[in-house]
Amino acid sequence: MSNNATSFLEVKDLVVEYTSEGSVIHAVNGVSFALERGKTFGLVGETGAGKTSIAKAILRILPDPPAKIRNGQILLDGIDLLTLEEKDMRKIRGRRVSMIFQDPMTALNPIMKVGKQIAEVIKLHNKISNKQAEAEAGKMLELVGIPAERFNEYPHQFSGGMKQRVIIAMALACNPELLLADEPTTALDVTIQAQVLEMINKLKRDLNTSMIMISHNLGVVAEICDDLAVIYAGEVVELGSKETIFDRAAHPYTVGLFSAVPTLDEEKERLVPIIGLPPDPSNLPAGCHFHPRCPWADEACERESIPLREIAPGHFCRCIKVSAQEN
Amino acid sequence: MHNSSAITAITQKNKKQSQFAVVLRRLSKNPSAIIGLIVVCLLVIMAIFAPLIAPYPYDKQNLLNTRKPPSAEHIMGTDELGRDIFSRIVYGSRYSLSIGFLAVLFSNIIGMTLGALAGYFGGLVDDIIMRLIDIIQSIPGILLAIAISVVLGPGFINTLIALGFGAITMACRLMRASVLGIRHQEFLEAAISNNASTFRIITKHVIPNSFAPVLVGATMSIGNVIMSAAMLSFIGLGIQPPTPEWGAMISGGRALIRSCPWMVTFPGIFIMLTVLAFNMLGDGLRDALDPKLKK
Amino acid sequence: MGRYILKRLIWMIPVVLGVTILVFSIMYLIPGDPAKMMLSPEATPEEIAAKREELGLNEPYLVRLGKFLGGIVFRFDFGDSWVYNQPVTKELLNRFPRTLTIAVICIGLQIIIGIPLGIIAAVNQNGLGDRISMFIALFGISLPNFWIALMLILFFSVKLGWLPPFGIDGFKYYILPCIANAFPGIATQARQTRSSMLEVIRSDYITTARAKGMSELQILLKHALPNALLPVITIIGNGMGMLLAGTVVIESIFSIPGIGMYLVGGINSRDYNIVQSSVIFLALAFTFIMLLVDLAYAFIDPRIKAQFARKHKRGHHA
Amino acid sequence: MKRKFLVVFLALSMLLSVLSGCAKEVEKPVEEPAAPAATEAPAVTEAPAATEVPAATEAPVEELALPEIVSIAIGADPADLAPFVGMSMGRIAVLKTIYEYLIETDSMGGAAVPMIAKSWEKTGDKVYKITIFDNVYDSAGNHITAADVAWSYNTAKELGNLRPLGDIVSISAVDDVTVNLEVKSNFGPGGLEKVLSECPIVSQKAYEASPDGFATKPITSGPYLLTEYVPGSSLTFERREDYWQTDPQYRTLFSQANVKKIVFKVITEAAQNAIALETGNVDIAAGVTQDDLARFMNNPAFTTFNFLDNLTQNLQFNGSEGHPLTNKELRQAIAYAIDTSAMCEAVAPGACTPAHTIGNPNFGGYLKKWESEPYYEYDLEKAKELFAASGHTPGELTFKLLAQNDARSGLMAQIIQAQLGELGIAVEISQVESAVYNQIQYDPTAYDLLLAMSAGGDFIFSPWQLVYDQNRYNGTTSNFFKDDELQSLLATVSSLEGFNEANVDAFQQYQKEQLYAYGMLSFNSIIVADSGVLKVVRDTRGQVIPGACEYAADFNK
Repeated sequence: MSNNATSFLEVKDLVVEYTSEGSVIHAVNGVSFALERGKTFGLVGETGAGKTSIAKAILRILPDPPAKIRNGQILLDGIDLLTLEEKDMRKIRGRRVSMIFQDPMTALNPIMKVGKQIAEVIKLHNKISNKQAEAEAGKMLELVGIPAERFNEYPHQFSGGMKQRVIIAMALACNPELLLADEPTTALDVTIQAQVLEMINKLKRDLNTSMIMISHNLGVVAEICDDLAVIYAGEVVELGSKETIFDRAAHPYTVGLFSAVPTLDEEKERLVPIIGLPPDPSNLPAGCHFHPRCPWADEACERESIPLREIAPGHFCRCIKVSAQEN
Repeated sequence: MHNSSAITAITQKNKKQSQFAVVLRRLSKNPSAIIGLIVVCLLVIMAIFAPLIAPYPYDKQNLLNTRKPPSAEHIMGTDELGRDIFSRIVYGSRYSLSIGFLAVLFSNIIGMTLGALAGYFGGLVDDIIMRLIDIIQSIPGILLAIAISVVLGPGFINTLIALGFGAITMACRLMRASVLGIRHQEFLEAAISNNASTFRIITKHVIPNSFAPVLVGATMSIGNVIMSAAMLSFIGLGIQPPTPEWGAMISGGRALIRSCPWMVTFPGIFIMLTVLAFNMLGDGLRDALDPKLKK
Repeated sequence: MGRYILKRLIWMIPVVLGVTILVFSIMYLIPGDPAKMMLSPEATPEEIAAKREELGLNEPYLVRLGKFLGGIVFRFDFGDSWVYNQPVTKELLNRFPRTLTIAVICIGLQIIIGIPLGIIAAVNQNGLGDRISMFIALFGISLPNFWIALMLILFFSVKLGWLPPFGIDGFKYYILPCIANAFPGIATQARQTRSSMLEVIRSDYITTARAKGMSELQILLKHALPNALLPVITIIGNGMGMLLAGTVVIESIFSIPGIGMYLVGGINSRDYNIVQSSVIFLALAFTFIMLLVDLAYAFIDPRIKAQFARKHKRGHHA
Repeated sequence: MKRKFLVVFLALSMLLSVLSGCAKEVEKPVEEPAAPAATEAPAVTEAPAATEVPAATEAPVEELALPEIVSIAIGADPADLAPFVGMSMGRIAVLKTIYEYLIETDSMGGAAVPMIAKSWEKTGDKVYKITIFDNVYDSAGNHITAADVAWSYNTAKELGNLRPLGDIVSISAVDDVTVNLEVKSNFGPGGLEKVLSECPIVSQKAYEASPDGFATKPITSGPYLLTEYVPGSSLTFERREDYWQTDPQYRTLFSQANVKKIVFKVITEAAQNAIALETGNVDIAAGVTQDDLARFMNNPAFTTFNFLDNLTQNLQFNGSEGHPLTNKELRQAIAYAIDTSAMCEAVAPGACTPAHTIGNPNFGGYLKKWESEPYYEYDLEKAKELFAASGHTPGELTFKLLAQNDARSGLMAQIIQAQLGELGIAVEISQVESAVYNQIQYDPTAYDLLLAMSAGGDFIFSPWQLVYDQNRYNGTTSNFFKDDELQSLLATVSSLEGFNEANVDAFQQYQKEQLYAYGMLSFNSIIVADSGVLKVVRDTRGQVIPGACEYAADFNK
């Protein structure tokens, strides 16, 4: 997959580190994946696995310091975003690549009218007057199902779901080619989650936008994504099409994730949680980072780092045990 | 969809017990806080062991050797009465530090109690207490201190009360704010539903849980109090001679600032060092205690 | 909003009343006899007694308090100064502009020096700029202002001869007092701006703005600063109150006849009306400034405005 | 040259008038006060010559030579400029420049010269007649008559702020220029002068027309007109060209008006005095701190004038019944233990003189010989002997020392504390604000030792009266001793008949032996001025009269 030259977005060997109080936190450790135009790619994993860091690394909006992109390439249409001048990068942010943030409650400037916040990004990337930008912003509001009259209201006057719509409107305002959706529904009520998700999906289809959907929620991923990667401790542990992963989950962590999720269609005796805690990212276990929690682990797993290997066409997995089973 | 809540539930377990350790660790990683802490410790040691450190008694006069610049015998020179300035500074740390500590302690005990009551009970109690605080706060602090110290007369305890009085408002407001912040949290409601007495709830639950901001505020205000004490001495109020309080030493020597600068400079440096140290420590504590400021 | 202002203005009444009673009681308790202070040291006990009678000092506490309050409420009369033999109100109005001038210039210095210093520090967090500006700020807080004042005089007036060392004959005369007095304020302002800025810079909406493709400068000016200014405004308000009174020392060093000197003189000569009235005046000014601060807050922050509206509604139900 | 001559002329003419006007009423003490004596002695013989100088030719020369402006620092705001209110630090500094009085006393113990009053005489028992000039006009053109004088005195007496006026029974105008004064008892030395020189004379009409009773804009007959008063900051005076006293023979020292414009500047921070001088903001300053003085003394751009203060810093013992300090040996032991010369050097090096009584050579009647007599010079051995004789043992006594909270009092208190420590007496210092000090210094439970400053009027018995006069303080001295012999000696020495060298010395010897109060030292007040100021003239309260000072021709040019 990584050598597909036609890829719209290609992330190669991305390494992100944070320095905190003297210790180095390995947030992203050599992640690679690719995304075709118009497709949706899912990044799945527990909180703190490094998914958001990947997305922010693509936009280059990681807080620096403490975060640093140590290595890797992020190719958008063949151009490496990581080597771009900041000035050129600014032209990409919000215009070609935009992002929907996890928490709509805090992602909006509390003392700025919502309409203005949308108009701001439009004005920034288009040579139009303020008035035109505001008219555009009104249209965007309508598009996400908010009456344009609420243009002059402030974020605190909106509910969580409405705020997320505003953020979506903002993200889509310049008709970006790539949308990074970072757990867009996590902070929302369950009833609203479906609506918002559906809306994102629809808009994305209508505007033919590529998307990276970040979620720890397998249900969400199942609904939207074409391909997905399972992230554990900053590494891709399994990667493949949605169907492959959902039907033939290979990595013990992926398997664990599935068994921790209650499903309506399958009667399971009980949920099996993954035992133990995610590893301390500043002090990752040697060998397979998952081995302390892995039911299959043996000495071999601790010995050396495990490469990501293609266990079936288009299905990659980072587990020495698995490679033996499959194929 | 309950997704991975099982995982996150486990991760929260250790959070509480290690909080203190976390604060200490963060503090130890902050160089300016450590410098502040070291200076404060040195000052405290100096105060405790003053008789061992000071080469002369602080009130030992030598009228034949007055206003001498620093020399080998008197490393910081002598004052108008021929007393050794270094010895006076060393002994002075006892008064300046204890005035700082005790005035802040006094104001914080009263302020925290009032703040806790106001925040916990709300309603009328809150209104009354906060109006009182408003009243005190609308009289500028130094004026209040001047007026009170005139009413009470000079002396250590009186000066302490005069200086502490104005600082009550800050402790009270901080306490009230943090009590309001935790009032509706589960552990409190659990305690209430367990029929614990109000006093017990306030002392066992409310105060310990709102301690952090008050502690930071208190550390910072020690410096301010020492400064205000100097200001009081400037006006001629405060501690009685021959007590070598630093502020009094400065204001006593300020007319000599040009001919005998050492008489003002050395106590000035020590006041500055002390205030600086407490502020640095306070800044560090604030950063360490504030979860939001986590890097 | 208008209702809120009205309500706040009404709230000022009990606070100022409380201040009045508090300061009146302090002066009642204060040792030292004004009658004795006014007469020569050789005055006989009879003369002193007559003077006390004339000043109304022999009346009971409540009667005196009542008369004082009555004078203020019904005639806006704070009484006469015994030392100046003048209505206190007149002298206060003469002096207030000087104290206010110093306070306002200090606030100005705080804003134009303290805030940028704080921003520089926050933007370069833990960098050299941060460390230098915060060290300056800490020093500013740690130096006694009378010491700074004397040093400034020695340097700028005596050594360089650029500025007058004391007096009130023009703008030039206010420069040194203002610098000396503004030092701690600038330092506080810089520190507050820094920490408030740091908090804001970490906010999600700043990341949002960044993701929009805005430049750092645009983000700073359009998003970070307005938000960071909210707590800074409170400091300005508080600082104003402090400055109004903190000029006591500065006024004394620079021989500026402002309210601070008037007040301390009043305390020393036991001129009760001066002390009471000056404190009430300062308290009024302070509460009024705090009201302005709250209104400015509401003006900038729609959430606070909404709260006012809600409070107002709740008031209706109650 | 001519100016100098003029001054001599004026001094002489004043003396002449003194001799003619009032010398007959006051019997001079045998011992002439030190300072005035020197100038007065030659005057008598040369007086006739001086009067021959024609005044008219002097006037235009004087006009040309006048310097434009002099600025002088004062330590406190005068606050209220009204004529009849009480004294304060700030007021005494400017009153003599603002107002005119019936007479003027140029120096302590010196005689008075006519100002508004042309002459005064005793016309009967306790009755005096005062004749004023008939051409006294204030700056608003009001004619000041005898009625205004009587009104001024009566108003001031009623207000009760000017202490000497308490001795007046009645004062009334007989005609336009004559006033009759009746007093409670015949005056002792300096008594009448005190009454006549204490009350400012203003026009009743002008006073009543003033909205604030002259508090901010007094209208007076003085040679200067107050043109601007910024409370707390400055007072500006301009020389009046229409000053009423046109006869140079009668123009007093204080009404010389040697400069066109006077600006008093309030300087509240002592250290600023030196800076104000150095930066040229003021030309004359009295409050220069001890430590700044050294620089001025060696600086040719400035002249320093050294005057002895009227105040005697003294230590008073609590003599209430049963108090340990009623023991004479103990008091003397304490006095011997205190090293006043060392105290002088420490507290105000070079500007301090140890005392030999309560009072100093400034006061009329002071005897130079006291300075060569022993007065408890520091002697620790003797102190210890006396202490043992008093029946006390070291460590047994703890005394509370009450003092005011100024810096010098603090230093003196600490020295006393340390030195009595040598004797085995523990001292607790209690420094209080002056308001509190004034309140509690007459409370026998407030102190054991009192650090006091005593001044008083013109003659040496005046500071004594302030401490010892048992008629003033409910039958005891101000520090609670009861001593009839002391009182009778004091009564003798302060009477017109009894004020002579023998009686003065008798009192001194008695008080020295009893030592109810121990005179420790007097400070010098050092006035620093621009070197263009040739002579500084002060009133009896030690305040500089800028209009009377002499200036070089190129002063401030």
